[in-house]
Amino acid sequence: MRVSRISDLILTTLSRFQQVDRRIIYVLVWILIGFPIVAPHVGIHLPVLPMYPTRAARSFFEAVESVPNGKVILLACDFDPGTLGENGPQCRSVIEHIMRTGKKFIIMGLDQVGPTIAQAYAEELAKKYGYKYGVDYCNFGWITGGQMFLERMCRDLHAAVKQDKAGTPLSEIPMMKNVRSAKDIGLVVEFTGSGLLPLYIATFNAQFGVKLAQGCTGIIGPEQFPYLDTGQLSGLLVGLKGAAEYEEMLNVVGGGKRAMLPQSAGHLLIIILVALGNIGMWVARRAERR
Amino acid sequence: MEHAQLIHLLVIGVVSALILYGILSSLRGKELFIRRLAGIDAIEEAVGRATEMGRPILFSVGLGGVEIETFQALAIASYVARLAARYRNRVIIPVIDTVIYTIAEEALREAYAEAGHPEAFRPEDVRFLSGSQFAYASGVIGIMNRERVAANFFFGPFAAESLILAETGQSIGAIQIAGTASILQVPFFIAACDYTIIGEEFYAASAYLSRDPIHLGSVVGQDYSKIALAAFTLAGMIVATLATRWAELNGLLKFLTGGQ
Amino acid sequence: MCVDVRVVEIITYFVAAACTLGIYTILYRENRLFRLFEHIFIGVAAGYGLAITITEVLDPRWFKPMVTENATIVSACESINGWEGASIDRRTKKVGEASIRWETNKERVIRFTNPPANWADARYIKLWMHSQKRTDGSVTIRIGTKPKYGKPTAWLERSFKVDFTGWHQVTLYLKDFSSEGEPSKREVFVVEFVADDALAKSGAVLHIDDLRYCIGRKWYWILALVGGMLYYTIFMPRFAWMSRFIIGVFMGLQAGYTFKAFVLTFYPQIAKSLRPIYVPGNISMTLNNIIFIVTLLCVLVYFFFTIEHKRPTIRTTARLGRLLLMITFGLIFGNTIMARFSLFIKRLDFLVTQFPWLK
Amino acid sequence: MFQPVESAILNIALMALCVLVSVIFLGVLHNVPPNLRMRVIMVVTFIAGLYYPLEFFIPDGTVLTPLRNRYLTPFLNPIGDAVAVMAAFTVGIGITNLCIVHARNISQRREGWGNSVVFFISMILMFVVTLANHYAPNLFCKATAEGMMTPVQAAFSIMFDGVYTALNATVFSLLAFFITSAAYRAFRIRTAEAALLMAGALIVMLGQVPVGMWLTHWIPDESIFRFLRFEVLSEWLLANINMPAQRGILFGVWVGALAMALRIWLSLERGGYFGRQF
Repeated sequence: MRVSRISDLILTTLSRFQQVDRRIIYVLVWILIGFPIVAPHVGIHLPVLPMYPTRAARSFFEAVESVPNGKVILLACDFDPGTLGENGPQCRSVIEHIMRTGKKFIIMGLDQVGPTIAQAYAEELAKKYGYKYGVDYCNFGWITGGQMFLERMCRDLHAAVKQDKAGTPLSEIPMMKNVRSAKDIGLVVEFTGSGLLPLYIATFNAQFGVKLAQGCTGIIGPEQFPYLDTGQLSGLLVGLKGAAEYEEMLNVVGGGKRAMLPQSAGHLLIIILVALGNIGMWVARRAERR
Repeated sequence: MEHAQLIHLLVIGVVSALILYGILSSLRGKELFIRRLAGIDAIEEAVGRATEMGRPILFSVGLGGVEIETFQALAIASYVARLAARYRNRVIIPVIDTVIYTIAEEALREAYAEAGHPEAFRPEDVRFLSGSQFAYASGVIGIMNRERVAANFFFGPFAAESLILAETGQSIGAIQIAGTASILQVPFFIAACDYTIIGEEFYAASAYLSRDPIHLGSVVGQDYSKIALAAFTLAGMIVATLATRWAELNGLLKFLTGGQ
Repeated sequence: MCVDVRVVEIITYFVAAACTLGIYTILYRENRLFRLFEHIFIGVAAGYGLAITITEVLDPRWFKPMVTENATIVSACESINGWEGASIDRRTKKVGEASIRWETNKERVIRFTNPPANWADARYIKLWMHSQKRTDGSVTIRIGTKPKYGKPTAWLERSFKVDFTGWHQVTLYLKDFSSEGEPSKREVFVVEFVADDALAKSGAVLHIDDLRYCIGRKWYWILALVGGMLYYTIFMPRFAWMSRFIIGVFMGLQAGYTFKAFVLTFYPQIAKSLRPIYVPGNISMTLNNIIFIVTLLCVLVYFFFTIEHKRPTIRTTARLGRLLLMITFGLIFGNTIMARFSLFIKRLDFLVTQFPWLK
Repeated sequence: MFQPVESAILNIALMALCVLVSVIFLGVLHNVPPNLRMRVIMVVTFIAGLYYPLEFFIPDGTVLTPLRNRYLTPFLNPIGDAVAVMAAFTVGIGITNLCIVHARNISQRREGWGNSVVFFISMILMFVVTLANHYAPNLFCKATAEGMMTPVQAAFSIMFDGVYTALNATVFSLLAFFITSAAYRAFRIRTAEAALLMAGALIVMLGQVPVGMWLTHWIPDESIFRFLRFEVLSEWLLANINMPAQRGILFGVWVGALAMALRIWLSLERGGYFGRQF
């Protein structure tokens, strides 16, 4: 008698899980994601989780490594503050990698904010690797004009981009002396949260045969896999995880790897909620059948 | 690729010709069949339910700017508006693009007039909310809550705001139907809406709704085109397979792929 | 009057924090606070949208080309950089802080070696020239363009008389220039000023300032205003057809562009689907490619509208297509979660790490 | 014919002439029978639709090549600009609509009219501040020492970073909550379809976070069971199921878009807005 009452109690409790109030879920999201973020600031130390790089990320890494020394890498930072959380760490670790290999690079962006942020990363890392603005890297800033402009850039970089972000004419930037068109660009790396890749594919890749690699947000990741498959993309970092993988290959701890803990907590929350929801549904159904 | 290759011209020529052939044969009075599309059948039901409850309908064309997908979405909006106008129910169309605002206004006014109730049209029901994606989203969820809409339609190109709209609609208990060619947003609509029209179904929807011979013929032509494209792909795969054995075929393969 | 950046940062932080928390109240339920911030958001977005339409589109791409001469500065003559044979003079000047001084009796030729390369759109050159005395001599401007395929440098040249005193603005139309060789206006690399014998003999000292080439005022851009205004006729039923006129143009362009986009965006997807079904010696790739084509075909069959899903082969294939689509949507869903959490993490991160007294 | 001019006066004269000619043209068109007007619009739509295909599709190396190069390709940029400018003029329509709605709220003292006042204040403030920041950032004082800002820059920073960006990012971040509740509700094993939706999502989720990778990291990377590791499995699924499935959808979507484009181009579209007699 008592046993059945207890089991009834358990069953009704379980069946309630099929309709958890939205607000309870929201509170759980707050707590589980909030805690790992606040904790380091109040002196609680949490572990860094290990990462396992995927093939797409490894080929990205190799694409950067294999750029010939005479050519430059073009970093197209087409992201805005909205996707900074994902594109930022990717961009930072790629810049660190480029600096480690001693290659030259150019920052630009089809968005206003991206190049500014990338420049901040570059300046910060430049101290560590002894990079000098104008000699080892430069920043074209915000590029407007879309595909037509990119096409012009491929043909004649100096005619399309007259000056860098600070207003210095390209002719006065030492590293630009040998960089005149798409021929002198060994790799274009795009960081974005929107579907701008076709612009680069239609210009740099399709018309001028420049390799492309992309760091994209998780949401547009699956849309980019076809390009990876077709070889239009030579490497792909997807979302924060991509950044974490890159950091793992570079052996540094950055924004990507640090975010893995709240991310894991959030993902686990969903998995547990889904499991509970299903259990609740089964239990309720069985109760109905009886 | 600055300009098209011959193969592109051929493929686009064949596809266009097949579509036009479909339209022509339909205009000549050929009987055409379109299979049932579940989500579209539900449109009428949703409009009916909103009317029963005496609450308005919201039709979002998403981030639609001046592009083909938005025109298609507006064609469906017209249909929904005509249904609603018959019962003098309101359809609220919040838009993000000013050019589309003008077209949507016209379309809605037209729909009410066609349904014989031009007086039921309220110009302020077509609302330009903002040109900014998330300001638009916050505006739409505001409208959903304040106007207590009973049915939501999301048709057109969508991006991240899809789930913001659909979850809010879900939480206020509205019946929701979505249709988009933005593949990445389909899963969220599936999760939060009652019916979701996927990919090309969205383009076939107006034919299904209007039964207009041109649209029906167009859908038939689209099917022919897809068969042609699938056959082309299969043939190309066979060529690619044979090319692994006979290298002479690589030239043909290169022609087929447009030199890529 | 100026403000400390630190103070601005603190204010910005608290304003941003208020906005953030205000919006999050919607998670509990719709309420007055959310409504307030919703209206602020729509207002701010409208104001910003209007402002950047003016600053980013209408002003630079419409108004300026229409009313200004669309000049490109060849040399502002503010520094000696790029000039050969001349010196800088900070006392005699017309525009800015300095001009280029040219003693014609000492140097017959001066040149500027750092001009913008692309003069394709240029229609005329403008420059200010100063001469202390009237002379019989003349100056020849020579625009040098890069040699191609081993040919010698090609030139565009034109001379004008120095028969003025004081500052004088010289305007020279490029169509009046005579050419030597085959000059390419896209690859200009030097601009030369050559004094003839009479000028050199007269010993005149010339000053050059603000050398620029211009396209001219593009009056026809006013048509864009006419076109844009046609949209507004939508509010006047009698003239509403005019809006259809302009919308018709837009729709036509867009429809035409779809053909181009089909090739640029979609065709590569077909092209790269042409993979070998059997890859000799690579079982996993063969398998992947077979799965690839099967999935593709199943999904395609699902989207056939004119075939009723009755025949078992069609029904099974279409059903399989639908199931594969569902897996795909699940994959996309799962793949998106991380990005969405990142957004919230970033917001929290902002609230925590940017807190002014914690930084 | 369309040559830029040097003289400012000639410029204004030609602009006036342009307006005059357009007005006459529209006036004439206004007075022809609606039927003919519709024909004219159809023809205009058709001609506008010809531009991109002709520019793009006329193949290289034919008799037509010089035609393409000299007459069509150079117009790519100007046409893009013209479209952008004309669309930019419509911004006023949107703002007018917003203002009418909110002014009506205020004048009729409708519920929540205070919010409409807030709308006007924030719109005007943002508009003025953004313009000022662009055209006259040093309005009240010149940018001076390091660590100082002019009042205009300060106001813009507060309005842009403090309000606009913050609101944008926050509304976007609501998705973190909504995606959790949507997953919880949608991933129920009711049907095979829902089960597959859930399975796909769970595998990818586990493949993304270290926790999931840790669950299967004991499977050796070199063994034939490698594909059972979550990250490998999700990568494989994304590349080999997701990709062709998406491509399959794309086939239909693009054919559908092309069909719609054809119908609009040839003015075959009917119903609602499109089929109206005017």
